[in-house]
Amino acid sequence: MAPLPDAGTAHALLRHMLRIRAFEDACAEQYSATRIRGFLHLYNGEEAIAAGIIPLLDAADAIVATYREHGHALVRGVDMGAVMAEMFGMQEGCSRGRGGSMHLFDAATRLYGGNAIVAGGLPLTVGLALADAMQQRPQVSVCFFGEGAAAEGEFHESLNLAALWKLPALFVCENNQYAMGTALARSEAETDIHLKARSYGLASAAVDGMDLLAVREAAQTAIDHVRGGHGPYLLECHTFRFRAHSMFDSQLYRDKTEVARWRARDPIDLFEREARSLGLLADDARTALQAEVDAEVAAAVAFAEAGTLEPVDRLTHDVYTDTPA
Amino acid sequence: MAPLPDAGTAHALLRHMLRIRAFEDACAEQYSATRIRGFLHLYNGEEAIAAGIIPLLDAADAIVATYREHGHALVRGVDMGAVMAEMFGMQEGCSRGRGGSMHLFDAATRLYGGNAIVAGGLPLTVGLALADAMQQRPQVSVCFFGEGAAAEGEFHESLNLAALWKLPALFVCENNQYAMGTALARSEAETDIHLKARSYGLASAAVDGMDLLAVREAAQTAIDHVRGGHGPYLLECHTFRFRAHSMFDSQLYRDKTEVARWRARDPIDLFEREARSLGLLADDARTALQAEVDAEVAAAVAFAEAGTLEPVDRLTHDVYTDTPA
Amino acid sequence: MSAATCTYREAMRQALRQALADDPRVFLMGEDVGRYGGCYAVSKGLLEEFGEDRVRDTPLSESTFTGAGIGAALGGLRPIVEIMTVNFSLLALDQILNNAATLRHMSGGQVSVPLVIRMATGAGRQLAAQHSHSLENIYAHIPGLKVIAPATVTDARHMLAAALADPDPVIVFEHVMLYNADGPLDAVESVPLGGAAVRRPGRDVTLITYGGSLPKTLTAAEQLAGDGIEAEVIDLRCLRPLDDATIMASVGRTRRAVIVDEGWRSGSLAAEISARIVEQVFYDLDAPPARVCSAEVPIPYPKHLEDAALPQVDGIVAAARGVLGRG
Amino acid sequence: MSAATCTYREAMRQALRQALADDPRVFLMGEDVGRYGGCYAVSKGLLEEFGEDRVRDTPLSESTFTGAGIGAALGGLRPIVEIMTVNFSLLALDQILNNAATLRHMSGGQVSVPLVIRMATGAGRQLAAQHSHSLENIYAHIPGLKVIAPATVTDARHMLAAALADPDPVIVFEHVMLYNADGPLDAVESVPLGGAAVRRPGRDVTLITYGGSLPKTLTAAEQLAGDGIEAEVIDLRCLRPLDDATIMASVGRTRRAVIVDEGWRSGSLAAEISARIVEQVFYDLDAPPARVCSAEVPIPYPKHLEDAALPQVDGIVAAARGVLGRG
Ligand SMILES: Cc1ncc(C[n+]2csc(CCOP(=O)(O)OP(=O)(O)O)c2C)c(N)n1
Ligand SMILES: Cc1ncc(C[n+]2csc(CCOP(=O)(O)OP(=O)(O)O)c2C)c(N)n1
Ligand SMILES: [Mg+2]
Ligand SMILES: [Mg+2]
Repeated sequence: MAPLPDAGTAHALLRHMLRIRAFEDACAEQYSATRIRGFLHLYNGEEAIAAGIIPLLDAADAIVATYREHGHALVRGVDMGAVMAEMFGMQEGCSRGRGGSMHLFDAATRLYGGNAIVAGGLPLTVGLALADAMQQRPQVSVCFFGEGAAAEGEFHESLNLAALWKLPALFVCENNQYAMGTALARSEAETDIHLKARSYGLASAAVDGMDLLAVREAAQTAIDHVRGGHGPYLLECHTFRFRAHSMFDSQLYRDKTEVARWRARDPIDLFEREARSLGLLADDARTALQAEVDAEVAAAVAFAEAGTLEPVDRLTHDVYTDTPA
Repeated sequence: MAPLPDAGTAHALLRHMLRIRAFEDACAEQYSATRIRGFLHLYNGEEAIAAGIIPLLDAADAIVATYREHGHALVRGVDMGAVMAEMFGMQEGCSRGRGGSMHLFDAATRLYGGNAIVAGGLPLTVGLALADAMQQRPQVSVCFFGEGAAAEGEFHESLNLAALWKLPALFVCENNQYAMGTALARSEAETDIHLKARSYGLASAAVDGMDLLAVREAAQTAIDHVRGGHGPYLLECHTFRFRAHSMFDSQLYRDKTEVARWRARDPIDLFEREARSLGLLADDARTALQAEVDAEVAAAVAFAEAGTLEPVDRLTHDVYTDTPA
Repeated sequence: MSAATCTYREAMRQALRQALADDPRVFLMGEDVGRYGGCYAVSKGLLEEFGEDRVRDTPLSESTFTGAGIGAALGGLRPIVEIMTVNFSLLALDQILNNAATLRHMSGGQVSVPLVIRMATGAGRQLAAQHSHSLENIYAHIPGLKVIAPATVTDARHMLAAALADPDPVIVFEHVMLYNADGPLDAVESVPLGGAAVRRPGRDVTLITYGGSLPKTLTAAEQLAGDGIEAEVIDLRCLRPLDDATIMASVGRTRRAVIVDEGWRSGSLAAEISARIVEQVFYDLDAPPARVCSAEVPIPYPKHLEDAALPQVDGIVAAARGVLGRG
Repeated sequence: MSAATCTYREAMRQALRQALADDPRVFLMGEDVGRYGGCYAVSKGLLEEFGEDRVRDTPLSESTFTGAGIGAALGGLRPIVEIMTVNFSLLALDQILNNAATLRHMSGGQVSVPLVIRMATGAGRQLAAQHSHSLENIYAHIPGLKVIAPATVTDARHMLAAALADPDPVIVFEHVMLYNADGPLDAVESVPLGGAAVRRPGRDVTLITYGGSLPKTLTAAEQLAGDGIEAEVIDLRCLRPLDDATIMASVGRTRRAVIVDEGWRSGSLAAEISARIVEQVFYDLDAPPARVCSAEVPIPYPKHLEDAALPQVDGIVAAARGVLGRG
């Protein structure tokens, strides 16, 4: 079990969440300004998951995420400017501008994407964990995916294979209640995703994904389990996206009162309140952090704006590794 | 719950199993005589499943099976001669000779194959059940598949979709302990297949697949459940194939004592003994039936031998429905 | 003949609405086709109009809901399965190839699979490498399937009915860049499933294309006309079977062909058309058929690279001039 | 150079054994590759020799164990994934196309996927419509993949090492009718991954083929020689990228080409080769390139229909005579 964070850690955790929130809001703005294009899936409301889990990982652990992965990249330590530049399609971006919002990569921190095929990242994670296991490295490979992915065959296959081979993989289901416009109960006959772990003899738990400390505690348990050689783990985090699925949708598929109910449990506010009541955070800490974060975001936007386009004659480079550079 | 069969039914059930056994043995012979080619997956040892379940179905119910489906076709009432002719590749075969052993079809009895992609039949079954449900027909669609199929993504997806939509589908897992050379425990982290139904809130049961009366009873419960509008059902039958996976394999992957243990529970012998002890079967019934069945098999082989090849100029017919006949 | 104009999306929605209204066996099933109204808003309003039984939101399970469509077709219904985009259709390709395309022949003609599978295809919206494929040739390669690519508003309005009337599985490709396109809705009752259309007559060179590349090809033909080059533009409409007669009649006359295909060049449908032209009218050709295809790269996100990866008007014009020896 | 003969299966097994012995990062994974020894007995004995860690039996989960191969490659290993046959590989095609082929480009060159995927392909064993596909062109269409088809014992023995040495994903097609074929094992240390081979020189016509059709094509060339027609036979060896130089040098000389490809005709690799020939050496051609492909049907079970569906020696001979105007 994770001990309560100390004041420094609490500060850092709040900072992670504020960075994500401010970054996502900036992305929305930049999308409206048509500097970001394509699909744009924002993480507002779900910050406590990435912030609760990723700081507990080792630098050599691996992460696979979805198209809704800005927050994961930021918490993992990918430079915010490089992430924004990626969304601007600039070669200073973390995927050289080629991937955009859905395909953030960073080999240095072992972030293996940004996978935009729903459930497509689970098998990759199994393989990354297999590589660690076979090479006797004490790493954990973490896969983030939405609850919509739990219906895909690869969810079933991957959990089985990981459990069968007792691989060091942590599967994190970010259950934000909707897959695009489809409510969980309209896509799953059994809506408790973590219970599906029983089909594979897999350890699992569910946690309030709006409560950063709860996520952190559950994640520590899960990571200890996996790193301790006890096989994979499925952690379901109940959460909610505060914005539309991708940049725009009319959100007719969900009720305003449902949105309001979840918004009332904003993970940033919840954590700030709790950390303050625990004496871990000064009353004005958030304000100060917010200013810091806003400045970082502004700098990231400026960095992206100053970015350059990859020359067109490099279009075919890196289709293969040996393409002339 | 199914009442004990009467004497006539017991007789018919034994006959079903004897027909399958004799037919399969004849197939093996004809394979050695090179009149049957390709893959040949025999059902010896598993007879109690098809014989226990299929006679309980209505004529308008639908069946989807695998490449190990001779027994299902025979019990369903497909003419034995047409099945043998199919294996000989003759146009008098039940799929006009085009399908061979793995692809027995019979539109008249709603046998929709003979599907040789492992787990490929499950989605089809979901669709057949959906068609019945949407057209308010009181039918049950039954899918037979091996325990190896339970690892495939389509197993997961199909059970979920069927449960979500409460479709009248019966999923019968013929758990014969091996998928080719892979023992169940080497492919599934959780080896109780029927327990996986919990992930979909699906009704399920496991039954001794060597005990025809037990299968029949469990199947009646399952069919009543499905036909009664209570949604799909997963029935796992524990069984064993007495022969190699396909015609030849060295069977080094399994122990002779394991084979012997299962062979000692031959479903035909078990049933004969039980039925006799219950007074449902005369002591000489089997001998008489065997003679009858042997004659039927001999006639089927003769029918197949007398078959004709589809003219080569018909090769491209029926790629599309409107191909000129 | 032009009665009115509407968008391609609206035409497709009208087609769906009519299909659902006309035949109780027809239903629509796929991810987010109901509450959400379709990922490209094509089916908006249909759930409200036809109810949950006829407009079915599915879980994320491409292989199974496609296979269920096949089973439902076997069971007497006329399913329309929507796979959001061709990129995700690979998850269902086993069902499409090994079941939908195969069951009839393999069963000796006992069963038919009257199934329609719609999917969006193509690039142009900066959706990057996992959302921008044009995999039409993978489907056009498969015996047992018919494959169509309505490129005009009128075809979008009417080809679905033709597909549903067909007793065999039909794949419908809808290019993502067409949905917002406005065009005339011709006052016709129906259009045939097969057969290419000459969208512009011309005598100097034949430009052969389909789907999302049709508007670009027509624009290229305009530009060529400004140079005194009269290009004939053929819209394939149906990618399997191909309408050889229309293609050969045109190329036999113009003696020159350019094929425009958003698929990756190697192994493309354009290659098949080139091969057929050469097989059938080799001795009428004044130049080898040219292909304008996508660059052989996963389509990148940024606009300048996406544009560079796809067939564009300039490239079509240049290829046409090239086969005319005026490069 | 011929030191000895062995079967194709044995050569492939030796290649696997050497790969496992030489590099601790290499492992083999797939359905029944271990205890069972492989569905075509290629890996028999390797489990006993290298243990369960290096020779991994997987559950029936094509998409996931292929995806796990990609992940393991990202993680520093050199996986060899065996998919029993190309027929089942469709279940894994999403992983292969959207991940293996794409990750490098999409990540801006940050990662490589050094993965080898082996699969059996082709017909001839009366396995009917769900077990007899030749889908090579589906794979050869995909940028980011390399695709090879060893057709000789020597290539079977050595191309795997070349594939493993390559930093990018390589698909290996092994035709089911080759496994039992005996042939000379040349005393070479290695063979290159790319590049076509001229298997028989000739001046009158170029026969271009690969994989399981090579033996048939060589037999056809023999028969043609009996008629005084000297056919050059090119074995493509690598289907992506294609070795245009070798093809064009030959066809430029012979001025006539026949392409033999077990894939279905429409949308085949043969079409791509035909298109390239016409694009590159049109003015050297005396006749249009001809294609000998499979009939466009799900391959049926009975021998006479299976034979009729596949390219055969007679058909190749006839096509060659056809392009020579001696039909
Ligand atoms: C295989 C596949 N099918 C469909 C899509 C289209 N799609 C993108 S996101 C999405 C919803 C996924 O929902 P969920 O897994 O819950 O993640 P969330 O977006 O809620 O974070 C869908 C249907 C896709 N990208 N991949
Ligand atoms: C998708 C797919 N993968 C692999 C195969 C090859 N194969 C045929 S049968 C079989 C074993 C299946 O075992 P199980 O489902 O238990 O059925 P059983 O043969 O034991 O009846 C395998 C691997 C296949 N036909 N389809
Ligand atoms: Mg979700
Ligand atoms: Mg089994």
